[in-house]
Amino acid sequence: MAVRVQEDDFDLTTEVQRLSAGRNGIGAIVTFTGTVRGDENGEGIASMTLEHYPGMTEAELARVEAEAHTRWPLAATLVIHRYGELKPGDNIVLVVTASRHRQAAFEAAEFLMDYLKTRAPFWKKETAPDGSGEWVDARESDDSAMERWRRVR
Amino acid sequence: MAVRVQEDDFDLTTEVQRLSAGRNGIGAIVTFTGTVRGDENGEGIASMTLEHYPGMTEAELARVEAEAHTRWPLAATLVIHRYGELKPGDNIVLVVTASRHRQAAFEAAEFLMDYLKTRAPFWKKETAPDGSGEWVDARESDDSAMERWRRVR
Amino acid sequence: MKIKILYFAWVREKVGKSGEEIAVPESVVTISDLVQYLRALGPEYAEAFARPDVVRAAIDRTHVKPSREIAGAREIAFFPPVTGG
Amino acid sequence: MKIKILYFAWVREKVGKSGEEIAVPESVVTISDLVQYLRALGPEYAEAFARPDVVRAAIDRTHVKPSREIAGAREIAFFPPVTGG
Repeated sequence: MAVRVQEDDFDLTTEVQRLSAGRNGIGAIVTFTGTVRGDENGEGIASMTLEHYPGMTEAELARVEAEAHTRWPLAATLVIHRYGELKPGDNIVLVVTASRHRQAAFEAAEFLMDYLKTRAPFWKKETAPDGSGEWVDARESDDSAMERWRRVR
Repeated sequence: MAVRVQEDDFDLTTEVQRLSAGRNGIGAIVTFTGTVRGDENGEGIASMTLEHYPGMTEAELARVEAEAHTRWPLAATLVIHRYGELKPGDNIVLVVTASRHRQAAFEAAEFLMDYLKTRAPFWKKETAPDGSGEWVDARESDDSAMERWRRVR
Repeated sequence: MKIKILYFAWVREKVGKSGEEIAVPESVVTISDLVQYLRALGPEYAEAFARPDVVRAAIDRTHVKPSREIAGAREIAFFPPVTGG
Repeated sequence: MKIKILYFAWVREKVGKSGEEIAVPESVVTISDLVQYLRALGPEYAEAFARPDVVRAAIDRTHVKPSREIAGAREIAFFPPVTGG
């Protein structure tokens, strides 16, 4: 189990190898990478700035990760979330889940993303090519995505 | 859309970068990596050999991939499946799906794995430390995992 | 009671600062009460908390509902619905 | 009719070869008929197709059911349930 909040980029291969090294029983590894889309509602964006709540972010991500481990038999998990100014195409977030079988790895990765989206204290501000900035609104579909985990168990 | 059947290993970062390069609208990338477990039913294995049906394998994977694109709005997908002799911890299969939002990427990756498991003509033979070989039995749970996609749509 | 208050994202921009220490009167019992109290501090606060149901809160780095009592809190944060991931 | 037949995994091991050309009599119409025909060719075939419901088939690289007619087939393959992924 590991959580990192950082300004720097991450490398998929490096993180997955570090996570699975020396673990014998892993048969399935799922990664989710969230990236900055270059356009939103048909309009291009110049950059996206991520603000967060240092201290609470790490605590909240750790709580979400611990919850995943109580629900699925996971060999290892990793959550990395970046902050600061990002450009279109840049990585924002990485979730990695490793398990013996694929169902647990897939479900836990979706769960981590759904929870993270509605609980981790991050806020996105998009900057348009003309320099004007706008805070991104929360998506209702993220709330409903999280709701399904309440019904499941 | 791309399908590869190869003896060589693959690199996660390289494949994901190649897939997403130059595509502006991607916000979510899911990868699934299947790896050789070092133990099965409590007993260690020395190696795993994957046999396949050249020609049909590629055709079947391409059919499965095309089906995923009819069901979800996917910016790009990739399926790589290895054959030959593999060791515990080695990569077997890689599925990558890229989309604007995470739900399509997650669902399509699960769909690709479920279909691939029940349709792609691969057969695994495990070799025990004493040199004896045994063909892996098909898992019933793989059939039921595929069945759910029939009900969904 | 003196409490450290933090503001994030557009709540921070509207209030015009990222945080402050505030002496809270005893009549302020819950997060809701605190929001009402802050709104009266000036137009920038009134603007930031114009729609109190939209602003979220955390006590000591844990999400809380508006009805949560603030007794014992060391750090209270206000922010819009989160948009990470 | 001459057809190219392929065998994979333990079907291949039991038959003792990975493929062959076989002249199929006209009475053989479906995949099921072909399996019955092959079983009579020798003990290695009888062993490989001992449980015909377990062995899967493909015609020209597409999965087919036992009831599928083989007319026009260029390549027919027999194999166990797949275990890739």
